Amino acid sequence: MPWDEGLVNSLVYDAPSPAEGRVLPYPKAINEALDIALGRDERVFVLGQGVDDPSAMFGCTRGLKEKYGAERVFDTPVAEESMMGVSTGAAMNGMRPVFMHNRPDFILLAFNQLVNHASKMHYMDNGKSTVPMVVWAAIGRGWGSGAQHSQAIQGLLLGVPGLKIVMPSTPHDAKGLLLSAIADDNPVLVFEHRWLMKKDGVVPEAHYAVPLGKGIYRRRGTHLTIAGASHAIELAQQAANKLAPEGIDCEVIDLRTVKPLDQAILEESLARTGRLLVVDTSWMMGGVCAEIGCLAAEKWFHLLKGPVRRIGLPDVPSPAGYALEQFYYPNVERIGAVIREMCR
Amino acid sequence: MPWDEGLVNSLVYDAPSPAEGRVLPYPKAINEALDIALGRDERVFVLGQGVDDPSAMFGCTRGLKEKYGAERVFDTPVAEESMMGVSTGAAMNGMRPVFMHNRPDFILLAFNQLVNHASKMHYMDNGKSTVPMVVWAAIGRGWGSGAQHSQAIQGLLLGVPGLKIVMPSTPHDAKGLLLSAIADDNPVLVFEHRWLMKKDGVVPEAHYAVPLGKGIYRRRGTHLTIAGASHAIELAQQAANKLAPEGIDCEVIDLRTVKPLDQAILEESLARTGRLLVVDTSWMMGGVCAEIGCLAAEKWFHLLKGPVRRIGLPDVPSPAGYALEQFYYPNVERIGAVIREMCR
Amino acid sequence: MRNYEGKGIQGLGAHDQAFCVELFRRMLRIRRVEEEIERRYHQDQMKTPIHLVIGQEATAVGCCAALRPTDLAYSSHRTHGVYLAKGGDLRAMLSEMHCRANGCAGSRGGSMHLIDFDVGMAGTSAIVAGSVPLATGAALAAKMQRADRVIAVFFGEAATEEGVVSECLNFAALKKLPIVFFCENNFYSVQSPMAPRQAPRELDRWAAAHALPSQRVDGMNVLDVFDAAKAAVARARKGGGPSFIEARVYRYRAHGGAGDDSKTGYRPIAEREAWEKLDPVECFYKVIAKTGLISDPARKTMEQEIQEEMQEAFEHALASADPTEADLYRHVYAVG
Amino acid sequence: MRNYEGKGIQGLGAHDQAFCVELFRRMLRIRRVEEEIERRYHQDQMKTPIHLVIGQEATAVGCCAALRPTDLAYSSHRTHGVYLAKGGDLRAMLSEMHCRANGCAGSRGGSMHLIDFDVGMAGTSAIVAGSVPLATGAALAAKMQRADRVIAVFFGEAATEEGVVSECLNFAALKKLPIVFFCENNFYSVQSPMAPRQAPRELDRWAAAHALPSQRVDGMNVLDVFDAAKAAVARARKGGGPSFIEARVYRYRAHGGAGDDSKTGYRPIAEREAWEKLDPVECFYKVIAKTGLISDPARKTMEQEIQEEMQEAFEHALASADPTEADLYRHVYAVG
Ligand SMILES: Cc1ncc(C[n+]2csc(CCOP(=O)(O)OP(=O)(O)O)c2C)c(N)n1
Ligand SMILES: Cc1ncc(C[n+]2csc(CCOP(=O)(O)OP(=O)(O)O)c2C)c(N)n1
Ligand SMILES: [Mg+2]
Ligand SMILES: [Mg+2]
Repeated sequence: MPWDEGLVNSLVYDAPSPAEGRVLPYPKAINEALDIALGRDERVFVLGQGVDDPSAMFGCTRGLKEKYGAERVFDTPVAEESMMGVSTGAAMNGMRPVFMHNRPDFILLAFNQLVNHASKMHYMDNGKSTVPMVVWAAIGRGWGSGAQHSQAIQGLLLGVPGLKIVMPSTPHDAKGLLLSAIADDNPVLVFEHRWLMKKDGVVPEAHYAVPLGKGIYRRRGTHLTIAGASHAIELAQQAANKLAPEGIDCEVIDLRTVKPLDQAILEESLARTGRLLVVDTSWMMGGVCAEIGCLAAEKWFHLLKGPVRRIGLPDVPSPAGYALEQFYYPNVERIGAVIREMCR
Repeated sequence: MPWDEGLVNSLVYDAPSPAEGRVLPYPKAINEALDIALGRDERVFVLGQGVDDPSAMFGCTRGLKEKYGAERVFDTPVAEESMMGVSTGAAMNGMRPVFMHNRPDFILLAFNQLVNHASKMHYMDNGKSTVPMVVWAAIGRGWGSGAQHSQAIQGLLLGVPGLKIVMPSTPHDAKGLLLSAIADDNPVLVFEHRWLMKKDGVVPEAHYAVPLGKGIYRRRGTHLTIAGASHAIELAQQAANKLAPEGIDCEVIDLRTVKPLDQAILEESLARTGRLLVVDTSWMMGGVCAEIGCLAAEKWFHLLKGPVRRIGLPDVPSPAGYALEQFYYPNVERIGAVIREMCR
Repeated sequence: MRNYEGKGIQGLGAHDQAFCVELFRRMLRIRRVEEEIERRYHQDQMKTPIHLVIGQEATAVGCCAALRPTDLAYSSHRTHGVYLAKGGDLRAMLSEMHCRANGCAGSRGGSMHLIDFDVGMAGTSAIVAGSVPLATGAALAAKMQRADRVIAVFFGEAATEEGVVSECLNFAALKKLPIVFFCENNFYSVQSPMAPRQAPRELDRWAAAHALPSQRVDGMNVLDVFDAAKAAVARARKGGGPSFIEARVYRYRAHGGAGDDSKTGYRPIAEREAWEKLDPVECFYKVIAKTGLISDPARKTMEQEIQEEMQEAFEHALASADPTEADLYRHVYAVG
Repeated sequence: MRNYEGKGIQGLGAHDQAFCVELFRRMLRIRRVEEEIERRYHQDQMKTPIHLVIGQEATAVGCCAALRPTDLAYSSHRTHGVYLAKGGDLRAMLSEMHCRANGCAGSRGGSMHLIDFDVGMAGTSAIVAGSVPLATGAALAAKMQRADRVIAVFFGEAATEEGVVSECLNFAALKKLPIVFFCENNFYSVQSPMAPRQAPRELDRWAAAHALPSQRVDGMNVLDVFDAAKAAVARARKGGGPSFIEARVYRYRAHGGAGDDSKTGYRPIAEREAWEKLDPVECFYKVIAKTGLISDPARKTMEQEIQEEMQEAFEHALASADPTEADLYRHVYAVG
């Protein structure tokens, strides 16, 4: 499916500065992280539907089976719930699985093993077992994927204790965060976004780790703080750049992990700007946007100069058709309009 | 398991005023609602593990199989995912299933059918099919139920478009809301709380409907708005009553349904009090507390006189042991302490 | 692999001759529609994923021919064939695939969610095995309503890897539901062959172990499929409960999108070529042509009619209006 | 129902005599611990749900006797028997059940989450079938690590209604994992008999249809259980892959809590009484007593030892400290 052609390529991204690495496509950065992790630690293995097929999970797993063998990089039955449990059980017994999914929608089949088991085994048995497991999926969008193939489910999982949730926005972070996720002793969800898969970026060749739970300023500014992650922060950056000539000076925080959440960077920025816009790739209600908006009202109320705003998806299932998608998904224009309102 | 004895009975509830009905135990109110619904509409049927066994789902289903036959009130295999799909498919084809679960934790096995299917069929097929289905479960707590048997999952589902979520707090509402839920043409989740099952209350005998999406004032006041539902609002009322002699005059809003959410009553109350405390029976993070807190920061910012606060569960799995449970769950004292802080 | 010709040519058995020609016409129509979708796909007018059924026409046509319009069919993501075989409106289908407001799902579904309640095309799911419990629930409803309605649910062999199918087989057998579980075993799940997915089990016997009648048929042979489906549907209608049919088939094209992707190496090209020799459309044509039921000129007319209908439907779709922003917010909840 | 005595009394076969006495001792110990838990439960000191295994002692003991301490056992909610049979620490178990900080799960687990990694009691789940994939994953780890480790997972017959078990059987057979799927069929799920839950299928054949060896044994006969488990464990250890064992048993008490609830009517009291005649503990005692392996005085000593150990463990638990508020926040995440 050409979900990306035309739609994704039309987005203009910041040109990467090649000082600290090679310019790599996003999936290749993930591929390098997996390669390094498999090479460094024989406990690591990669499983998932089609991870060894010619499509190689958007290219992310290309060549890994050939290099590390069919026992460490393998295809699975179409059976998400059991495979999530198998990954959890293997992780509890000395292995470090990376369980890859084409789409987060399929993880909904495995919520029992993920939420009722993986997230709490360590707690339930008083710290005796650990579940060093990565669950990876690429959020879909566009080309008619529709209600069952486009969902971003970070909001559903945000409240579940014991999980970590990573959402990279650059090839650099995709590699460094994945390496951190694999090295982490907890179940870590890594949600990529399909539209980022077309992005190139500067990626150091060696092993490096981007820490979980640490946000980063993508842009410094004084009028308004935009916080979010993944593709949403991409759009936010573009909107911020567009508004700069109008004299609106936005600060953009890429949270990189939404759980744990970097509250320090949010507070620091809000102390400067006093205005908060939260952006997310998923539904606004009860998810990442809601949590950060509530935090502001709870912890940083006296820093706020005006209402918090959030931009994500409305309380509507994802439509399939192209025209409807245009109305459904936030874009640079809509983000820009809200920023203007907030700074008026 | 004597999860309720001693623990629950020690709570003192408002004495019911028997003007408008009989005083009934909570499960009997639910039983009446099911009885009336089965009697009025032959499309209604009740299924779930043990609905026809001697325990009769806390007594809620007692006598119904005898009255309406084994075809309309039936036990199921222990197979939550398929039974959720079967209920959905039956609902799409002219039936009105009420699918009952002992505990919400078991609904996590059925998230694929609930979230990927039931919630969106009506949208996906452009309104052609409807899913008039009720999914009922009783939130556990206490007596060592622990991490896999005590979860309140309304926060995980709040963001899912197409669902409704009902959380009664009195026998009166349990009956009236369940009748509304069964009459609704959408998938409606009804989350009871086990600690309410021991409560008595005034329940009119005839059919009546408590509307979905409408909150109610349980207490009028001017200093502070407490909003929540289910057992949390029970605690909040007690805290409010306790603080009244100190001159702290709380308004208590029982939301009754957390999706759709009655924003009008919240705004009305906040316009009066300017202070908001949100209480919930589940994790505070990314759930009902977060959504309402964020709404306040977003829509009612200029009404707020101070920070929003939330009281729910910390970002920790439910422990099993009694001592740990005392630290884990909010109680009247802790709610009272927060109210005092807010009104200082 | 069984040989379609070997069996079919020995005669059409007791099958009505006009019915045989009609089966051929239905398969041919699906084939031509699929080919046209494929031909046009690269124009990017159909902004929807596609899962072509070319090579698998006999299963949908054979099974749906055993159903009445009031019976219901449920399908997986690979839904074009079932939709058309069940009598679904071609125009509404193509409008849906062109994301138009008058699509059969108002452009909210896309190609994986083709429905047409008027003819009993009742539901699909883009989630593997997702429609199996929905169909089982429809069968429960039919039984409770004492309706004279049988349900058939189509799914791929990968769906049997999802535990929910085991659950549904048990429940349907338990309640003796009027349902036919129709498994199209094309040996692949996307680009994954059977070996990394299923232990060497026999799917028909695996199903039978859930206590229901189960049988394997040659899915390239429309009459074999029809006969098996007819028996299963009749049993269901009489209150005899569910059945399972494993039909072995092959898809000629890539899992999704246009064209074949065998050259990427996940399956032998020779394998596809061998299956193409058993082509459900052309082999059946030979059978009915040999027995004199159809002539080359008659086929030509048939082809022409299909072309005309199809081109008109494409044009209609292309000329139709897009949904509006207001449409986006419709039907999140049912009101009433 | 098969008769335990009928088979056993004909001799103990090739089984080592001391081993037979040890099997008896283990069953007796579990029985006595369970009875004591039951006796004390109404004092409300154990603020935890309980799922007694009285009547089902032979399965845990027979199967775990076929395992080494380095092999792993996983269990369901009904975990007391497996925990003790696998060698779990009785004091830590009773502390857990009394919600004490020194419980085997630090009071975070309760009675359904008894673990003791030192002896290979590796995990449980309060979710029906929940530990089956965990155990399958443990078997995958053992295979990948080329460890000489076999996994046994215990679950009730209701777990086979959850599709995930079908998924796990397929995966284990596919990967030839060193695991024994041990199904304790006690014919009830809480207060639900088989009839409303399972179509009339044979569980052992249902499992076999997933392409793995499967067998039914008399779960009231500890030697039958041991023999079947031994063969399955040996096969797994040799790389021969998984097996399924269905052991038919009966629980004498209510699904949860103390006492029997048969009088509520969900099962015939005569049914329980008939099964009690096959009692795994007392019937086996008769067998080994008859063959002279044990005498009444020796049993008395054994009972005494068990009593002493048990009472000391209860006292230890009751004297232990509660967890603190700081404990609540520990181990949400693993650090390091
Ligand atoms: C639960 C789930 N997991 C994975 C997928 C991705 N997926 C889409 S189609 C498909 C192949 C299914 O194969 P099969 O059921 O045999 O049907 P076929 O495509 O061969 O007709 C897969 C794995 C999905 N849609 N749903
Ligand atoms: C997924 C799930 N559904 C329902 C329950 C409630 N439940 C607890 S134990 C039990 C009975 C299970 O029966 P079986 O597996 O046969 O084990 P037994 O209790 O007979 O040993 C049920 C249904 C649960 N714990 N998990
Ligand atoms: Mg297939
Ligand atoms: Mg049982």
